[in-house]
Amino acid sequence: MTPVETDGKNRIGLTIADYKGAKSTLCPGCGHDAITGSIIQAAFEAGLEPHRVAKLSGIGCSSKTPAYFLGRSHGFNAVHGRMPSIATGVSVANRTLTLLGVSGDGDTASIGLGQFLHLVRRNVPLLYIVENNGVYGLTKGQFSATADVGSKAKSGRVNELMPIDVCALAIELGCGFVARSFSGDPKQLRPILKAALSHRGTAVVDVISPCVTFNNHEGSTKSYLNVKEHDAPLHDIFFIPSYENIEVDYAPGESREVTLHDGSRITLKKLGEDYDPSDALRALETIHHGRQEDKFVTGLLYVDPDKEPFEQDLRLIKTPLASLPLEKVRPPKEVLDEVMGALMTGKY
Amino acid sequence: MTPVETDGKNRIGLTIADYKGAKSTLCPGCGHDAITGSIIQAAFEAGLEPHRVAKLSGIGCSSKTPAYFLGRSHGFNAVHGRMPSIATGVSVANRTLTLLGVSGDGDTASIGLGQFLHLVRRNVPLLYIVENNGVYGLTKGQFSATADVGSKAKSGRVNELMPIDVCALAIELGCGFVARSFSGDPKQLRPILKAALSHRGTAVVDVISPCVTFNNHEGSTKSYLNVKEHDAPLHDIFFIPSYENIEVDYAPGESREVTLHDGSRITLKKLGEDYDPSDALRALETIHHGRQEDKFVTGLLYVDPDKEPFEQDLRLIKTPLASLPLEKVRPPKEVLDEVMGALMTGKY
Amino acid sequence: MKATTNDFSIHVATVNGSGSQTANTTLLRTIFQMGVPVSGKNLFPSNIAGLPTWFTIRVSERGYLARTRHNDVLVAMNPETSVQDIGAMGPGSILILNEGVPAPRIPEDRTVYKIPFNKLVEPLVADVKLRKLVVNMIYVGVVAHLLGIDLTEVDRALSAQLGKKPKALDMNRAAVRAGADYATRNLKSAPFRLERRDKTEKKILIEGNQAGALGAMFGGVTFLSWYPITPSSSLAESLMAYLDQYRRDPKTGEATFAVIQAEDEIAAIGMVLGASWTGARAMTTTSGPGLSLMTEFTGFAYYAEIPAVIWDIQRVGPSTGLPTRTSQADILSTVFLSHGDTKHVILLPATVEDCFDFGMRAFDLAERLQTPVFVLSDLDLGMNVWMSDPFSYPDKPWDRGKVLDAEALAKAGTFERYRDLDKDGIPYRTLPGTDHPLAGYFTRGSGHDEKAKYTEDAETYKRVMDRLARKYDTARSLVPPPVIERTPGAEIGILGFGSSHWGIVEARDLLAAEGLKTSYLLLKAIPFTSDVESFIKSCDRVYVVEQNRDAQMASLLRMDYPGLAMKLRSILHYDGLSLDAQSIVDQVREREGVLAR
Amino acid sequence: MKATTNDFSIHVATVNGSGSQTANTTLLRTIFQMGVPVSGKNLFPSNIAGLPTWFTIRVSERGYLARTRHNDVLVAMNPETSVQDIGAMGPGSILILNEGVPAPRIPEDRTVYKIPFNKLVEPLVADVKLRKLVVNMIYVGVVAHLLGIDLTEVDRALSAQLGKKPKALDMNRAAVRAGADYATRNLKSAPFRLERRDKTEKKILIEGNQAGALGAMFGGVTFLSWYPITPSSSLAESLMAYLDQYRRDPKTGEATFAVIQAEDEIAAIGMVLGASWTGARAMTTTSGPGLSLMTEFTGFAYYAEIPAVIWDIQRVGPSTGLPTRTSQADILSTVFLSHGDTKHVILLPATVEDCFDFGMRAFDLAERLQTPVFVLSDLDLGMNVWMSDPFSYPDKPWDRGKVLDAEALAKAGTFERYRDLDKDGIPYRTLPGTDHPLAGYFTRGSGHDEKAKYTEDAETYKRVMDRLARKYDTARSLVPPPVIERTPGAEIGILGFGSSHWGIVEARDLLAAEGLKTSYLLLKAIPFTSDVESFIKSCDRVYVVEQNRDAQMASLLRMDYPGLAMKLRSILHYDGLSLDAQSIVDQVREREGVLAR
Ligand SMILES: Cc1ncc(C[n+]2csc(CCOP(=O)(O)OP(=O)(O)O)c2C)c(N)n1
Ligand SMILES: Cc1ncc(C[n+]2csc(CCOP(=O)(O)OP(=O)(O)O)c2C)c(N)n1
Ligand code: SF4
Ligand code: SF4
Ligand SMILES: [Mg+2]
Ligand SMILES: [Mg+2]
Repeated sequence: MTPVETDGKNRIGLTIADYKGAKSTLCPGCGHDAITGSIIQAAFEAGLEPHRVAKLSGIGCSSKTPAYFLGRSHGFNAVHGRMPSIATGVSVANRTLTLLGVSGDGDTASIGLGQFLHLVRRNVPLLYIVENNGVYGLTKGQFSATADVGSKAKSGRVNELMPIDVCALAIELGCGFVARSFSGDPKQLRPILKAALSHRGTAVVDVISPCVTFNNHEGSTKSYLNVKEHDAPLHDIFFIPSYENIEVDYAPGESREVTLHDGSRITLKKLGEDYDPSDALRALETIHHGRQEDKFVTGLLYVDPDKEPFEQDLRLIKTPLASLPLEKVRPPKEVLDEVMGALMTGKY
Repeated sequence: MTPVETDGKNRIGLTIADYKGAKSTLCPGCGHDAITGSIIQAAFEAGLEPHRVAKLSGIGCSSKTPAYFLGRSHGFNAVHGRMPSIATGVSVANRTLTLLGVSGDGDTASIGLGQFLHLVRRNVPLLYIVENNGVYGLTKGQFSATADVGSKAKSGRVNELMPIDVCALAIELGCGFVARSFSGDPKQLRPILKAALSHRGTAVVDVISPCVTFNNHEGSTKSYLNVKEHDAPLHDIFFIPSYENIEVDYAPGESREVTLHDGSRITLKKLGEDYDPSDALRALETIHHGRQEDKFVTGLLYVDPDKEPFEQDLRLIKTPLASLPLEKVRPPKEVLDEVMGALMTGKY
Repeated sequence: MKATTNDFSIHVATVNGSGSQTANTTLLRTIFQMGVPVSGKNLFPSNIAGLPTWFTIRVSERGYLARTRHNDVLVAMNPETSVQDIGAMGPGSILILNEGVPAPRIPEDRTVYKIPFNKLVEPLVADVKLRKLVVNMIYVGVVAHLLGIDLTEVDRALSAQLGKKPKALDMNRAAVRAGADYATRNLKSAPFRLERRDKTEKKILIEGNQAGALGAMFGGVTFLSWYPITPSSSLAESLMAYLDQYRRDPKTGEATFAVIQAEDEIAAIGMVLGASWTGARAMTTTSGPGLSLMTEFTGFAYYAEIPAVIWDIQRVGPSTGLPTRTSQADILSTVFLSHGDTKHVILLPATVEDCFDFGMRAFDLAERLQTPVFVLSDLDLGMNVWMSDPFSYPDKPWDRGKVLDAEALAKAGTFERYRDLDKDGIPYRTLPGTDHPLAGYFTRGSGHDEKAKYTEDAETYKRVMDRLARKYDTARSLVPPPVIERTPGAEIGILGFGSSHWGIVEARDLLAAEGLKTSYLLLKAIPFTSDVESFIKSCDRVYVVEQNRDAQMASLLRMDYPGLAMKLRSILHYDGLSLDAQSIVDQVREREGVLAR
Repeated sequence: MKATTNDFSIHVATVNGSGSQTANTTLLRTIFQMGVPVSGKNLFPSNIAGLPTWFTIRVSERGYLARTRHNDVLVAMNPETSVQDIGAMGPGSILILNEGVPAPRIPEDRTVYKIPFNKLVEPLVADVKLRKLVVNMIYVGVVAHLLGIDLTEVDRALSAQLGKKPKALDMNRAAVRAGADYATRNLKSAPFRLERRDKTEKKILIEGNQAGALGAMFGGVTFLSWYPITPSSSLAESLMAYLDQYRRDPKTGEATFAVIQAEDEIAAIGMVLGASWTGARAMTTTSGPGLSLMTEFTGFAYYAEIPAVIWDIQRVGPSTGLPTRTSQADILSTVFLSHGDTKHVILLPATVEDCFDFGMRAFDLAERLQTPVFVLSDLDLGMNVWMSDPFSYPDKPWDRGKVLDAEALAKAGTFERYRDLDKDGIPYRTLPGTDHPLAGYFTRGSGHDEKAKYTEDAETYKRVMDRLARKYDTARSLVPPPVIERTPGAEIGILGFGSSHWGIVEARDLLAAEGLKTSYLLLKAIPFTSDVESFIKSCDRVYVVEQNRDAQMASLLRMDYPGLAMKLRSILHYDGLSLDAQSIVDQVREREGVLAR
């Protein structure tokens, strides 16, 4: 069910090359590069118009990656941990843009935790990807706040603090789209990214992304080996964009379907026990139990397609604020006269 | 079961007056003043030694209150939203102190959210009280991040964003003692405060505390009237300090008992259905349902008496760092010689 | 002894939250209606209710609006401060004393009027709580009578204010009457009179923050993100009110603006940068502590070259300081806000007209220069009531600066974000969403070249930094120039800015009256324009008047003009009270070796 | 042509993460072992692997440690930069070129040695990945041979380094041999020689951050809270390593210190303030962006008077800037860090000995002055390898400042937190937990009186601010004084600080050789001590050398000494590369009108 035509062009006539960016300067084998690959593929398949996309990030190896995809789009590499506030401004200033945010676990769960949670609370429309490796890569391997209990650093130090689970927090803050995946599983990651891009509010996707240089050793819980071993997918995920009406039929009870606001659909094919992603408490429970059992539960954890996005609270005019002409935003002379008149009566 | 002797002195021979502070400058009727009263009473009954207590706060009407109790103790009125980091430093520098932190909903859930959650994650030993009125009192009544959906401000604006629930977040971050109460219910609040003071890790107590000046009107969900109406206590709470061995006996199944690390006990007398405060998921569920039903669920939401406090992760020496003498902290000349010797071989 | 007419100040001492606000406003408006220039200053505590607060009304036929050191009429309602308040009275002043309120021995040359306020209010209102409020209206009546104000004038002011609430109106009317009647029956006439004039015709009364909000609206603001903090909140809140009224579709309720109350100031400035990078006219309002939190992001905006308008309504620091007192002590920390070689552009409004004007102009400058522009107002200017000529509608369209749209890109055929094509240090930018393959670029706070590509190359880094310095020089020719008043034969120059202006204006007259001629430069912006240098050159010595301890503006001038450094002398005022003329006069006298008389 | 002995620099161009570090260190140590003064500078990118990186070894019999503009020996391993690297070679230099790496036309007066590194490594190592690492050791062998270094010296250095890993040792030994053998067989001798001396005996090699960490440990640090950021992380991390080794009970593992990796810099400084308020010796380490985030809290600490030690290892700004390049551009923003009249104390280490010394002293000063003390080091000093005399054990105990314990309180019978009893502006404090009824007080960033009680009183506020200014003056007499070298008959003065010291030392010799005599002041702290003024006075003109664009230190000097403002001339260097002597010489020459030869 990929929308790519035989000539290697997508529905708006662009090739995969049109979605690539500069050459990566990350370490060979870095999980982040794999995610970049999935983002490029997802954006290509979704047929995003590059000029309508704004790429946003904070600081870190992960936050460098927006330079490596969608080279034609505007990009904003903010300061450490503050991408959410930038994103909020961008989204509100031009509601027609598609926002694609990339952050790291340090960027999001340490310095950026407050902004991240307030972004989620406002339900600012964007795809927020956390490239989660449990360490500070760019500063050479200190623990981040998502490091698992008992995980050993290269230095030999062992982390004793509980990991912050960005998915659980996002759900607690009422996020309408929360998923977790693994950089090494593009088959699962791509449909999740495409679905997230179709969601009309904040979509949080936590992608476990091993740091081959500082956190891929024996004893690290976020090494490729360990993640592969403990990856516990909830379901197989397929995404059907609105402009396609493919019918997928599974034996009854074998799968679930979620229809997003733009008409596109997510199909979840059962793996083991049935999982209902519309139940927030169930999702939290699943995450908690997963942690107790040292499992990385991946898949679509929670979805609520109908949550009202931020611009609706603001009752924004349809035209992007950024493109309003002067006459729309400077009231006429009469208004000033009216105000001055009132002030002349001493009514300040 | 109050440990006050007939002569109005507590077990360390102090009177209630010894636990009072400066005259309050808050608005007459402010919920915060009622909480101050309960703190004074609890500290008096618990027989805290004033000089062993450090009072901490951020900025706000609520954060002013430490000046109004325990006048003999050291106090630290930090900058807005940053009391948690101050508390962490104080606690680690002198592990023998009892830390009593007071914050507001703006101070904790808006500007301070990141620091608050990281404090909880580290399990820094202190009683952290959130005096929660859903508004910024000191800046004259803007919505805070704990304002309930649909609550109306004096200005007439209606809050559309979901409230941040500090208790739910604290539980998600693994806090070992989480309770909610109401400034107007000292009978419930005092035992909670005393129990929290006996807990050896971070204890979060969210106290709904109406702002009579800016958030006590018709349409506000945090007005005295509305909170009284929707207050839904989970149980009756009694606290028995370690130094007393009173036996309270209820008909079996009528109550639960929790023993804290210092040997003191919390007795929870059933009200309606039985509630098990040792089940984190159950606690989250209760909070979620409460919100859906517009109820303020109060009582001891979650407790885990055995959680390891921060100083244990740090493997701190018993003596407070603050009182270590020079010879304990300046290694002898031999050490410097050893280090220099190595560096002379060019091994830097 | 002859009565002083239309030249005195009234000082009312009460507690906050006691409803004295309405009474004071009524007095102020009454005087304004009578055509006599007037200003009002509110000295309030940093809490919500029950602490001492003072309201001062300056009546000045000559139009002086600054604070006066001594007050002529004191209304002492607050027992907590009455002794101190009365002690501060000047010779020849009069005291309206709430009976039962403690008072020290009062010298002969002061006139005392004891008023049984509580007795007078009892028959008027049954409800005890209500009495607390209404009692204030009684002193309005007393003052009105003593100053010879016709009660119909007070009535007009009252109804203009409470028109919509007939019950309240009647009650307050009655209170005013009660006060006036008591005064008529028991008090001898006072040495101060108010007489009708026509000097306030076509004038307005307004607070600086309100003026700034109006400016922002007419400047076409589309995005405001803020976090509440005194004394800046009223700017954001009056802007919200104006926008709701004039920038929403009356039918659909759709807004041509967005206002976001951020979770803190870091988020507020972050949202502003995101929005203005995208093409919105974005601003934030804050005060000291908030500004300190914006440090990292403003350095980013300087280097990545993103417009932003940041209002700092200065209050007394350091740290939390005195949140409800006025100051001008954020100059140096703001010019150098953030690490590295960061330098910012600052506007310095002195009047409510400046607030309105800069409210618009700050956007033009920020977008033209592609850098944050700070408007440093202060509590005195922002939260007090000022008389002014009405503001005039902008005669120019806005300036959105160097923005290339798809068409322009097609025409140019090439685009480099940070190329200095015009040799003024200002590059061109594009907005996200621009439908042209050349439009996209990558904004970052790390090292970048003219194409906005990442680089660590030493030469390139230096080149970009040198261009930014060039841009800062360009700013000198774009920021509002100072207002200069040269006095023939004056050796002394006075250099001031912001709310100090009003004290200086009055001080210069006083000095002139003593034969000390002064020229005057009212500074409106940083970086300094060329005429600042020439002004200092043209004077023998220049007194730099500022409301801070560390002579911050004088320090900046010394940095920029080492050759003139020795000409600068500092006149400092930093106790949190707005600057009065006498303080300036005294210090100039002293330095000039003139004996105080 | 005769060979130059013990006076040249070796420049190795590779990519980071390729293991060249070991090779370069081996070379460095070999030379050091041979008794010849040496320094090593690492120029690395802001990423983890695969980008260009350069290591430069300066060999100088006369002990010059600064960077040289041109290098004498270039080892060109990196095809990405080889053309540029080779282009930058100076006349008479030699090039060791990795066969197959692109090269431009090379002038006659350079000597080229083409080496088939990849061919040479093949027989040595089977594993392809391993080859990438080992190949670097081959150039060590080549260089050794060309410089006439006995391979046994290299062996010694190698085993000192890899002693514990016999397999690695053998492999690397073999690689060195292979390089040397190839050179012996194929290369003509080079114009540079290394000869044994005894000038490094009893000397140490160390990085500034490591020295600072040692200082902190011997200064008795008990609390470190930090957030990782280049180039400051290595200070925190080597401190952690030293503390684990020397400040933990070997049996119980109990620590006499706490290290907390905070969630960000706001939390880091907050924890430091909480800890030192409680009585710990607390510090944090950061760089530009982190410092900007500490703005609000440091203003609080200034006003509430809480000790804190803050290390800022300066990197290139503004904003994220060039995280792996060196700079001195945080001066002004740090002195005025935070709104209101805030002024900070700054220490300026110039040598690794200063780093060690200030590592201790900063605590004494912070606790004595009860204020934050900033140690402004930089990447060049902090992260590069310096030769130095060994550090000497402190001969004094620590100074914990004016702290009253229960006994002292009992004796005094009274305690007021902010009373200036000693007229030096420094009050007394008590620590929480002090068992005396007088001990408790309330710390706040809002207005307070001598008793630490809340107040908004104008006079009291002013009194406290004036005392803080007095305290800042007291600091002048407590901070480390400058090191002054007066040259008889010199009209010119040079004023520098921090890592610029090394370039200046060399530049002065070069200038002297041309007959330009200079006196020198090495500034160690802000605020300035009285001898700074007298030094400037004593010179006809003073060149202020600094590594920033905006002449930040010169600006501060002009603010403090308006009368001397015209004597100051700026020599600026701000491309992120550490300062070399020639850049200073050229600029002085130019200003002095001396023709460059
Ligand atoms: C204010 C600030 N503090 C610290 C840093 C240094 N820093 C750069 S990246 C980083 C952490 C990155 O970790 P993460 O977000 O997990 O990204 P990763 O490199 O692991 O992908 C830090 C601390 C900074 N750039 N800015
Ligand atoms: C950095 C900073 N921003 C803003 C303020 C202004 N301010 C003071 S108190 C406050 C909010 C207090 O709200 P809350 O914490 O709920 O306390 P409450 O007054 O409601 O008890 C704000 C925004 C400040 N002091 N510092
Ligand atoms: S350091 Fe880790 S996170 Fe960074 S690029 Fe290398 S592998 Fe990726
Ligand atoms: S404003 Fe509200 S919160 Fe503040 S003191 Fe008054 S009632 Fe309490
Ligand atoms: Mg990471
Ligand atoms: Mg509140």
